[in-house]
Amino acid sequence: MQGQSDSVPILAADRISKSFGSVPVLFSVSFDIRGGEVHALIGENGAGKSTLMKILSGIHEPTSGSIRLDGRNVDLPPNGQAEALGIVLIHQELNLAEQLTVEENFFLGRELTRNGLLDRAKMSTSVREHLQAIGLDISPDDRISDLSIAEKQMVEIVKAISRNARVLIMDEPTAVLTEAETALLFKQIERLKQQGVAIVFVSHKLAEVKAIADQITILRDGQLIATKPAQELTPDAMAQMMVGRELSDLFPPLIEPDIDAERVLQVQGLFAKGVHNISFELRQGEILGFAGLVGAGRTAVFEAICGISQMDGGDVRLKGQPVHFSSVAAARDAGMVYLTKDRKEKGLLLKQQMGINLTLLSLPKFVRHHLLNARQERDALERAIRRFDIRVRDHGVLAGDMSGGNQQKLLLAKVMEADPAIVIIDEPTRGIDVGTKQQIYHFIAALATEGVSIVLISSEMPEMIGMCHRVAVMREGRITGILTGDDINENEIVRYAAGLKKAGDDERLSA
Amino acid sequence: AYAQEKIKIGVSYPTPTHAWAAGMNWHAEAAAERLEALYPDIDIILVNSPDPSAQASALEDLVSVNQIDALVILPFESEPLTDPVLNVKKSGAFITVVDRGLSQPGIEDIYVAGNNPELGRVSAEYMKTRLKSGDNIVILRGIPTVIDTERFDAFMAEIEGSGINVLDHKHANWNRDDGFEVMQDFLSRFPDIDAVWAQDDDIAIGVVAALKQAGRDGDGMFVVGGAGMKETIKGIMDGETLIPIDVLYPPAMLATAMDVTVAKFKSNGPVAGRYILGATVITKENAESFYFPDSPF
Amino acid sequence: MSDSAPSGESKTRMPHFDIKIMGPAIALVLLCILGYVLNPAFVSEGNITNLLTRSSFIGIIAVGATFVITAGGIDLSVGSMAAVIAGIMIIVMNSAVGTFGTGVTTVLIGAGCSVILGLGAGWINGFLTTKGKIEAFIVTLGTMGIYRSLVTYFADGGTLSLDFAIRGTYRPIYYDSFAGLPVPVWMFILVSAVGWILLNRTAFGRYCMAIGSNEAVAKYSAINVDRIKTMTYVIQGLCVSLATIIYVPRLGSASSSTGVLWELEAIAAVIIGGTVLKGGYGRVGGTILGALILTTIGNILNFTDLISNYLNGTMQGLIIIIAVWLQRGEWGRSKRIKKAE
Amino acid sequence: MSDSAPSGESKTRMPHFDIKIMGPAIALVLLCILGYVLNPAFVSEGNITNLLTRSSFIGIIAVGATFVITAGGIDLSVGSMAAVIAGIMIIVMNSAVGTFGTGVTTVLIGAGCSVILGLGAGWINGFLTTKGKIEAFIVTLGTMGIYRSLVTYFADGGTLSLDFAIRGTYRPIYYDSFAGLPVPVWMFILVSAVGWILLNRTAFGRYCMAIGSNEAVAKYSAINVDRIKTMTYVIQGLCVSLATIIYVPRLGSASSSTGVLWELEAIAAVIIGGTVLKGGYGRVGGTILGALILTTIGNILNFTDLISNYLNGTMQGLIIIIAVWLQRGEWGRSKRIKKAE
Ligand SMILES: Nc1ncnc2c1ncn2[C@@H]1O[C@H](COP(=O)(O)OP(=O)(O)OP(=O)(O)O)[C@@H](O)[C@H]1O
Ligand SMILES: Nc1ncnc2c1ncn2[C@@H]1O[C@H](COP(=O)(O)OP(=O)(O)OP(=O)(O)O)[C@@H](O)[C@H]1O
Ligand SMILES: [Mg+2]
Ligand SMILES: [Mg+2]
Repeated sequence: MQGQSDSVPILAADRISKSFGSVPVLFSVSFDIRGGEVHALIGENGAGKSTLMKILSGIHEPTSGSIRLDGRNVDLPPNGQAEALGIVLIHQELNLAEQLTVEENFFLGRELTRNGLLDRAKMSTSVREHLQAIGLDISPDDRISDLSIAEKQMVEIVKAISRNARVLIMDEPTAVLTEAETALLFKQIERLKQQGVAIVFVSHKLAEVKAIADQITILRDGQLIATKPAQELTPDAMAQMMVGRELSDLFPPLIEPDIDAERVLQVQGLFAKGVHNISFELRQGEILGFAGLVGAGRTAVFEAICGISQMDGGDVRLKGQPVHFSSVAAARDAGMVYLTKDRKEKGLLLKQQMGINLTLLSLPKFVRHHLLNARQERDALERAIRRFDIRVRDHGVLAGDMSGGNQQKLLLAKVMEADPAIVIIDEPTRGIDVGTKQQIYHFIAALATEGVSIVLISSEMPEMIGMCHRVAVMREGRITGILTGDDINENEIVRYAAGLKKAGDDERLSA
Repeated sequence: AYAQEKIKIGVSYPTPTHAWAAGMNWHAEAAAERLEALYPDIDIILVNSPDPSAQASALEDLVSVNQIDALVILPFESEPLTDPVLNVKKSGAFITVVDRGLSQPGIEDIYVAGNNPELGRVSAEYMKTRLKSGDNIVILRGIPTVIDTERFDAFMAEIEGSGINVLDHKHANWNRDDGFEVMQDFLSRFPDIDAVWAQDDDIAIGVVAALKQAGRDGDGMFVVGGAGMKETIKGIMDGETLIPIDVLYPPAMLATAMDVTVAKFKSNGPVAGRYILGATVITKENAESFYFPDSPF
Repeated sequence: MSDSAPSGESKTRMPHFDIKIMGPAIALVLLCILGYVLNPAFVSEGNITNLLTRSSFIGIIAVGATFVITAGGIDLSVGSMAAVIAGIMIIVMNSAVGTFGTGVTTVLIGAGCSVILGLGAGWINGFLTTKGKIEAFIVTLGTMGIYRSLVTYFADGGTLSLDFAIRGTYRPIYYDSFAGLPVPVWMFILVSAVGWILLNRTAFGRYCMAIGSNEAVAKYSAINVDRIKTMTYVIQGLCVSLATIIYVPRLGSASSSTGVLWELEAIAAVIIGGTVLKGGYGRVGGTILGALILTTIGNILNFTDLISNYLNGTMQGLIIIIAVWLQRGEWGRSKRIKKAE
Repeated sequence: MSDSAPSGESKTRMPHFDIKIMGPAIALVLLCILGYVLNPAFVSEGNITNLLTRSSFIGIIAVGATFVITAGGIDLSVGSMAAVIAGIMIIVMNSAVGTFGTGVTTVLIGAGCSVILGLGAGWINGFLTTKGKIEAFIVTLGTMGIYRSLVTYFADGGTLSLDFAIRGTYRPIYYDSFAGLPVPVWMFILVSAVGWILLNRTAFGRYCMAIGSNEAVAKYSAINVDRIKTMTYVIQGLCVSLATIIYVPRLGSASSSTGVLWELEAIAAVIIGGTVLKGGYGRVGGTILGALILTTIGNILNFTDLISNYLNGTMQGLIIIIAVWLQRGEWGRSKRIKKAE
């Protein structure tokens, strides 16, 4: 397959530039995609990766430059019609109609019909086959709104794969996936590669990139930095080329919280939808990890505690005082906030500007004499942009038009604006570039040192291991174990998460 | 571009939303044309309004923009327009009120009206001549407004003590479709109906259609409408038995009022007072003289 | 415009979904029982036939509205459109009598004219909404006013009446029955069936839902959003013209009061039937039940003199609210829902 | 319900945004020029005053509607609500005359009663929508019917009239001027100013926009969605009651035809003003202009007898559509937008 790389590229971008209004985003970028090759595109948040991919699939028109398909200059048709030419894009923003079913989304725009009517049996069978082929337990009749983000992403992937593309462009397909699902995806990518499909792979997970890519192109601030064979680059080298400087350790040194530190949050026997008998404690200044497979119920636990969903039973104490938050506002006022993992549906108002999103959760803070203090809000925005290194060229940009990683930073900033004493962060580094990840990790560690207690829910194993003082592992709605110290390693976590080991197995664990 | 020397007469009335009002509008437009042709220095401005508050607005506009010398008004409703008409009066205009009297006496210089209670009473009187004690009738009323209530109350007062049973009364909103549907339901509900008071010729058309559909238009069943629609009058002339009579509520009353108002400016004698037009019963004998084939009503 | 329904649905899907399917049917059955209790004549064959026939107008129009609303639009002009189409049909047929006589030809000319007008009027609404990029609410509010005033103008403020000579030929379309059901009911059944297939069994129906659910997704799926949206208005126009074709022979007339408030009734039927006002989820079957529910409420109120006539509107309003509340199946479930959230 | 506007806006934001702000103002200026050309008396002081005063009713109601629509709701009941509040106010004041005389006390009792009723009626709409989880469209269609029939009932099918004894005391509220402007205009200015501040400068307004944009995000952002939504209906009710307080002295009466179609006018004013019908983006300033535009159209049509009265509706419809089209600023820009997308 390596041999094919010197053939004519299927799709090539030639000195593409792009501006939104007067804001330039890409500067004369060239990019080739060959059959049977995985070409990875990496770069910092806002570097222009998604924009370039959208141009290559006809969604955006380039401001200047040309696109060649099989060596000939083409004007790609807009609105996903490039699929007819064999170019299929998996959007970074999930591109599924929520109220429709999996099957309906799967075949949207290219329904199978017989005598003018939908051939539902055939479509349903086809969807089921495709889902099973990749090993997914999703029914074609499930409504998208009922699926988890990871499931939605898998549906997108399977949908794209099923389209018999010549060029398959995947914009951060793995951001919301677990390692197991990523493995499934990679198996498919290998298969497609054998079939001669050209694949573009955008990701911030550099180890993945190293594992799957044949060629790697690096973008920085809309400029093409380099295109190199994957063998020539280590993840460290990639990171360095992306951010343009040497990266020190990804994770900050862990400072153990005071052993006598106050137990700020005590949960005893919590029951809620999807979770059973949850008990744990959180000390001041501690970073407590919550690990587990997708759907293990980690999110559900904290949604119940923070007043987002109903609690069916159990005792929650904040600094020793029993509390029962009936609303998110009550939890926030008590100093506890929750950062959602679903930034599109639950996190940000995509059609509003950054500033409005930033202060929404902590708005009472900005009220003076019953009125909003615009200056204070503006200052907060300036501060957040600096503090979280939000890279936008125009502060008036709508949240939906920001790059994925910058949206995530904005969401983090929004939650921190509430000055929480306890913060639950659910998948905080989804779609974040390494450079920024490092900043976020240092930021979280600094918060903990300042005495903020943190619950970190994450599906990224290194994050758990590198950041947490203790890690609770959940499986099927129950806490199966709480790990400390050297027990926090991949092996242990996976064993608890997969149900191979339970807390009862080892007394020492029930902290 | 406005000629100050002209005598401006504003004519304000509700937007015709049913056939009777359209007939009134037709007569008024015909009168305006006739009067303007007859007297070159008379300028008649016809304005119609969809609701009382729009009519109040129209009055303001007639004064502030057109600077009228006289107003002929058929108020949407009496109460809401009393004050606005009073304001027009204060601007010095001559006031002619048509059909619905204002709720404060003495504002208008001339009052021209039909007679709603009389319409109800005359209809009931006719019912009594055709029916005997123990017979059943149903009533289809108009839109719930003062007019409807006056007609209905007078009808009920007259029918009282005659032994005729009023089975039920529902609003059919002076509308053919509603007349049809309400009558369909009355027919399903009451196996024995001897006559229908539909109060209005539009409703009557719907009622007749329902009767024919149910095959209950024989056996001396009859329907009394009202207002004087040309088709109904034509039917009476032709000897139709299902709608044997009609009770006139003259659609030309606005035109009459315009004539009288112009006369105030053009004749020498003093013009003032009240002109109450009767609720004439139209029968086969006199139908001819109420038949205007060109009118939309 | 609460979207509590879909979000509720998304959480506890299976049971809720079932209730949504069954809800309108249950509400209708309860209404019928109420009607029977108030007056047994309610279930007489004649009354049931009347009821079905009456539902046909609103029902046929509401089937069209289901498409418009599912695709995220709204059409306020349907009542006025029906009036002006009826008016023009009558004018055309009256003048065709001279040339083509009083036979079927003239009626066909009238019907053809109605269909062309309906398609045209629908297309205008669609074009202004999609290409003119004006909110559907404003476009159709505007055309509503325009059509209403045009029919008034054509009728000279009064009533346009069909030539008596042609009525005999045309009457059967409303008054005759076929296999025990009046022709309008057959038309309603036909339109519903076609509508159901179109919405649930064709790509077009899916496109409507996709557009109503998320226009950007639809666009990126290579769906011609503007064309599909325009099509929904054209279908709505066609439905209005079909409803008009069976309306005209009933009383043989059209006036400015024809079809007043039909738009609200049609939209209400659609929403009562479970379609989501903000688009993305439509149910033709529910719409049919919604139309029947609305007609039945009016019918029941004519069957009793327990309450003052003046309070008919109050009863109607209360029953609509209660019917929808019942069919949402939220009673006794508020707790569960809260938990699910 | 096209959301072309916001999506268009998001693409070529800066210039488009400006046009959206300026659009309604430009449309209004063009209308005024048209009025002046048709009849120079249009710009007479008397007429301008009339125009402003008339806009006050719909304007005040539309300010309330801006909140409801911004938060993703809709209220169809405002016209009927105004009628029933006016009716009850009159009944209350008439019976208060006996005890409290014909002075200011009685008027204040009437006004207080109006405010309480407005708040209550709004709360009912809000409660049924949020806690009852019934679509706002259905809830307010229901209450619309209920209120309309209640006023008919109270008036016994006729008209409720304010005691003439009290009219003298109350009249000035509508007919008197203060610093050159009639009292209703001052009320309109006050309501608009408060509304503008509330929507643009308080947390509440921000919450309305957030809820209209995405209820789930709002909920996760510690916003009490149900409470804020209910509040928008309560504000709408309050606005209706204020409009009623200045409406009653104008005509001194209430009947079943009071306030008919005000709901459509109010919603139209809001949408013409640039608020998005599906929620998430609201503009009180635009709403005020929208109300002025609607009133001016009616006013202009009273100024000319160039066209048949029957065609007023046609003109009105055309002007509304054209005005919105002009203010969308889409003319000649269709190409640019396409590219930007
Ligand atoms: N429609 C748009 N309008 C205005 N600006 C836009 C639009 N789309 C993207 N941008 C801007 O273009 C820049 C590049 O965005 P892009 O999404 O391509 O970044 P990215 O490399 O994919 O980043 P990430 O890794 O965070 O996804 C960002 O600054 C973004 O705000
Ligand atoms: N198997 C399930 N069936 C139904 N609902 C579920 C199931 N699993 C989770 N949920 C619901 O989905 C929501 C989110 O679940 P949850 O995602 O808690 O797990 P998680 O461990 O946080 O998963 P992820 O790794 O995706 O973040 C909760 O409201 C929960 O009630
Ligand atoms: Mg991206
Ligand atoms: Mg989770």
